[in-house]
Amino acid sequence: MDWLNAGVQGVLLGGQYSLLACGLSLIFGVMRIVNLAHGVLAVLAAYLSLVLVQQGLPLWLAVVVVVPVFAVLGYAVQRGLFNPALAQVRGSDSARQGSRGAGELAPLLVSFGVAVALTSLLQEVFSADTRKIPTGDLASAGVPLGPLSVGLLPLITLVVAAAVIAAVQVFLARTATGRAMRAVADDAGAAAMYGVDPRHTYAVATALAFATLALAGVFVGMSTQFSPGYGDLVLLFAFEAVIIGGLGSLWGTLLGGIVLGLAQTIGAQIDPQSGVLAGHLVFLAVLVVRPGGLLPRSVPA
Amino acid sequence: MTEPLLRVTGVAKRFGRVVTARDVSFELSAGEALGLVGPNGAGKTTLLDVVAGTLRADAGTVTLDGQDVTRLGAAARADRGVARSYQVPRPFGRLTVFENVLVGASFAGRRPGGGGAPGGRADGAGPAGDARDRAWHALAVTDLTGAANTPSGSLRLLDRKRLEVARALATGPRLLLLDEIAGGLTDRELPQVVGLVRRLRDDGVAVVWIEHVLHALLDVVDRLLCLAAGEVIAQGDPHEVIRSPQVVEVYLGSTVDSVPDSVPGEPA
Amino acid sequence: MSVLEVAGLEVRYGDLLAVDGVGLTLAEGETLAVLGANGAGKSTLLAALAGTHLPTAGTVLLDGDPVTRVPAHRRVRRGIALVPEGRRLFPSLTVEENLLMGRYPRRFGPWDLRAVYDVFPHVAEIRDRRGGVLSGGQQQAVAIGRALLTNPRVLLLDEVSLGLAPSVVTQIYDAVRRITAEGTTALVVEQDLDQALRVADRVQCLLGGRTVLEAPAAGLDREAVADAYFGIAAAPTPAPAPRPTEA
Amino acid sequence: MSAPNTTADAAVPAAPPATPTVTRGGRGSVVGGGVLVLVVVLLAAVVPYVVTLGALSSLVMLFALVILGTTWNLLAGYGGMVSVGQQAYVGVGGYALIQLADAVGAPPWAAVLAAGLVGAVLALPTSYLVFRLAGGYFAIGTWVVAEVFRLVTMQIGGLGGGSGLSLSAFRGTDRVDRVAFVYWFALALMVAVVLGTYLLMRSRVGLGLTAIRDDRVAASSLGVAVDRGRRIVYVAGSAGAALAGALIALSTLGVTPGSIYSVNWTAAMIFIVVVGGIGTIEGPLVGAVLYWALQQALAPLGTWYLVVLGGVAVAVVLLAPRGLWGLVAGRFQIFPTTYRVRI
Repeated sequence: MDWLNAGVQGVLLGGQYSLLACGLSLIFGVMRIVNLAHGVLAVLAAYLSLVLVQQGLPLWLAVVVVVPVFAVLGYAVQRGLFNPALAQVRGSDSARQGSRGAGELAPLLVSFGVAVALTSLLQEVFSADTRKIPTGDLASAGVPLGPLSVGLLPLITLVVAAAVIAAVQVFLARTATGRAMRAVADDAGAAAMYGVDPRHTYAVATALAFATLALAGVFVGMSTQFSPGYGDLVLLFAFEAVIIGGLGSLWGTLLGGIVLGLAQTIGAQIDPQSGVLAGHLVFLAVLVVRPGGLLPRSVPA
Repeated sequence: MTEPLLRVTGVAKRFGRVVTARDVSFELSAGEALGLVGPNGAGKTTLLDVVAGTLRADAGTVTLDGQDVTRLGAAARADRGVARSYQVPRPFGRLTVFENVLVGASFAGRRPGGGGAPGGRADGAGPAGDARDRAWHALAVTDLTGAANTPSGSLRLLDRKRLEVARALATGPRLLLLDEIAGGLTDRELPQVVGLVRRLRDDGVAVVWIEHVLHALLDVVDRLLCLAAGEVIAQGDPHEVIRSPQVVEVYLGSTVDSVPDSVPGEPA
Repeated sequence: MSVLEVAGLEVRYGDLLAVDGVGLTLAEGETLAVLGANGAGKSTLLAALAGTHLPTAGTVLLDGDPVTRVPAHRRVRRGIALVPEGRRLFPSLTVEENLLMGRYPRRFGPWDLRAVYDVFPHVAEIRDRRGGVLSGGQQQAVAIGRALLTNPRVLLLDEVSLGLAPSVVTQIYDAVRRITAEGTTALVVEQDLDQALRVADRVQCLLGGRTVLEAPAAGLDREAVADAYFGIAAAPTPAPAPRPTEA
Repeated sequence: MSAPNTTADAAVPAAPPATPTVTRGGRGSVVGGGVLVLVVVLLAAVVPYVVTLGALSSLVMLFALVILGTTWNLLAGYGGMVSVGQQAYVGVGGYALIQLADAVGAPPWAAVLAAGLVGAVLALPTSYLVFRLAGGYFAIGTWVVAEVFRLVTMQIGGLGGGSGLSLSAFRGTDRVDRVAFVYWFALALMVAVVLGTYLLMRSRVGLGLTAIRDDRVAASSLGVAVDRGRRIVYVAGSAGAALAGALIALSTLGVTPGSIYSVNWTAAMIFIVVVGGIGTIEGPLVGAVLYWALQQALAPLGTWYLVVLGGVAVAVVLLAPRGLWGLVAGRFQIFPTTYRVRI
């Protein structure tokens, strides 16, 4: 019974991780940037919604405000920071001129600088105390499922995660902009020949990623005690979900999140102190046994 | 009968559905120069990569001095005397010209059977003197001594191409693989490169040279091998190969009635 | 008025002068073949025309308007479409999605999906396959179709025959002939002299980045082309201009 | 066939008979090196007698930061590997020191050196795991490994769980003697690490590493064993981080898993290297001094120095990617690793 419960909780927890991982996967898939600020940005979104809720806004309205704000932020971050960093990568590729620069490391270093600065800033503004977004009854509400009681909030999170991933997938597959995004990911130069402005397309992708990230951040804030430093864990969990699932596959990311959630809850069932560690170990095991992830993309990029 | 220096047997390589080498075989002895021609996409550079060890063939074998090196990587083959230049020069942009060549002189040829002398010691003293001598000699042969202290990232094209060759030479190669070292050079620069390759061959180095500048190639090579779509379509005497109907067809199209019959620049 | 007018074009890669003062004109409905061996500067010329690599000197006029420095993604919206060397399909997109990328610049006209499938019937059969798993000939057909869907004023074709079996080349050029016969203005860069001559009205031959031969396609002296092409004659027939000193 | 050497070869015209003198460094590096020696002498012989014990302890932190920056630069600047998980080895070093000094009873100096060795020993198998990841994924992958190190440390009995360990080897030692010992030892260790890095980069191995950094493929076709080179760098860099971790534990007299395994150590390394100048030996020195000074100056304001440093690092990457050293000194080298030929 406990094991069954752990399994169900793991799957539900996986919903949160997949939602968190979706944006990380998207940004990497389109422009090969690993955004190390991903976690702290989710925490920022949680703080923003917390502030709005404390100002008296209903939670749903806070989400309606925070998500578009993050989309705009994502567009700006891409144009202002990541695109210039990417230009350095290209520069180091083509010219091979000898400026001792960061070269291909530039986007990584830039995002890391943002991550550390933002984490410390949050700490100064909100202190290191843990917070939680008040949700009234929602946090404790449960749905009976056979012999078990399943938390309503985790269930909603899982459903939202699946819906967001499906929506992003449809957007990528069916719309002209989504097609352009995949084209840019394949070959930015060739995409430009067909009227796609890579810099703008990258920014749209980041805007989308930031929007999903903000949504994920709000769900984290509702279900977990978070603090500025919690962004580090968020980043690691999101990253592990992406790698376990397989690079470049959003459905893989959903699966990866669930596997990670299962590993953590089942690990915690074995030893209450070892949940997170068990997740890390499963991740490392996947790395050793199946470096391509569980659902690797069929066509290599 | 002695074993040829290089023996390539039945090499095949494909990328996804694209076949870039299909059952390619040839041999090469010391002091022999082989020209490699064919239209774009014929698989010439792939073949060079397979011989150099930067790519692993799907099938077939590569032997050096009768020793099977098919499964060895590029560094190990460099140790055994294989050196190559890249079509698009790949200098170590943040090192000077001399340092670039010193890399070649310091690392390759350290195993038994390798061509060069031991390169130096891994101590604070840096590469030993004989590595420096070899590096300097390679610069001298390629006429680059004047640019020794120039950062290689700021070299002009001819010098970058020379540097490719110098770096390869500094390894003390027995087999030199050259990928389009003449393309893009001016009419005045071309003879210098041609002269260099000929000297090397005369010194006993085996050379495989991919080149589109045909008259440069025909000045030097002893044999010509023409690839098309990954297959050897002609091999042998350079002037016969270049006039053979198959070669003319892949270059100019199927039904050309006139063939260039004046090919100047007979090798000495 | 010419659709495309190029004067004094000079393109460099670093310090390599790849195109050295080339000029050309292309009248409405005309097809020009640019010939030359590898390294002659053909692909670089096309890159400069398509805006993927900007020239250091010279002008490119499209319908009389200068587009010399317009970046590629805006140039295709003005009506210059390139079928690049190596096709450069998007490997993770399906064939139909690759074609639909041609509609991204939002230039609508006679060329739509149906028209492309009419010219390349076999492409319709593989519309759901990914770009990364096609044969060379299939890729080439999709690449041409993708460019046609931009309904270009000028279609630039780079080395269509590259790496294809002779029979496939013939099929592709049959299609190109149909396309140009319908009035599409085209510039064809080609190594395969025969195929180029099947579609071209005029021929321009490059060697070392310079024009060494210009002639109508009809009644062309093949020996002259071959000489110019290989540059085998020690000194190319037209005396080369003194080379600008390179710093 | 041997390589054509200095033998007079008729086919090779104009080949000079002998290699001209190759020099490494010039007057600039002699002067710069002299200044550095003077600084070290001052730090060793004068500073301890004129500043407070508190200042000496904070200088120990500076020396640890120099070690951290120098060794991370080895990874990223020469090996092209951005690890965000070097805190794994900082933590291992800290815990190893306390275990070796207290449980085994080794003298503190030996325990520090042995802690570095422990870091190297753990780094070797870890490299086989993390080398499966490339670029950005290598970065987070190393971070996960660091988390595993931290969590496992907390699980091992006898390591104090979440509250860590404190060092008791100095119990009974006079505070002045202890601080003075730690100070001089840290100074010596820093000098040794910087000099060792310099000698490594000056050697044939260093030349190969620089070649790998610029072009991996070309390096391997010239006989440079790329994988082995990267592994050497990873192990050496991790040993350095462990040494620094041991010093930190020695100076603060204890470790907690939360602080000694904190990602902020790696943040410090990254800022030091990026702001100072990546891929140079001088850059991390400049960066460490700047980091330390900012930390000292802004310490009363909490973690604002990290906000400032994060912003500065982003600006440096985008606007002056060669860092402060590159900006100020150009091609000048105090530690000459380059070769100049006297023609």
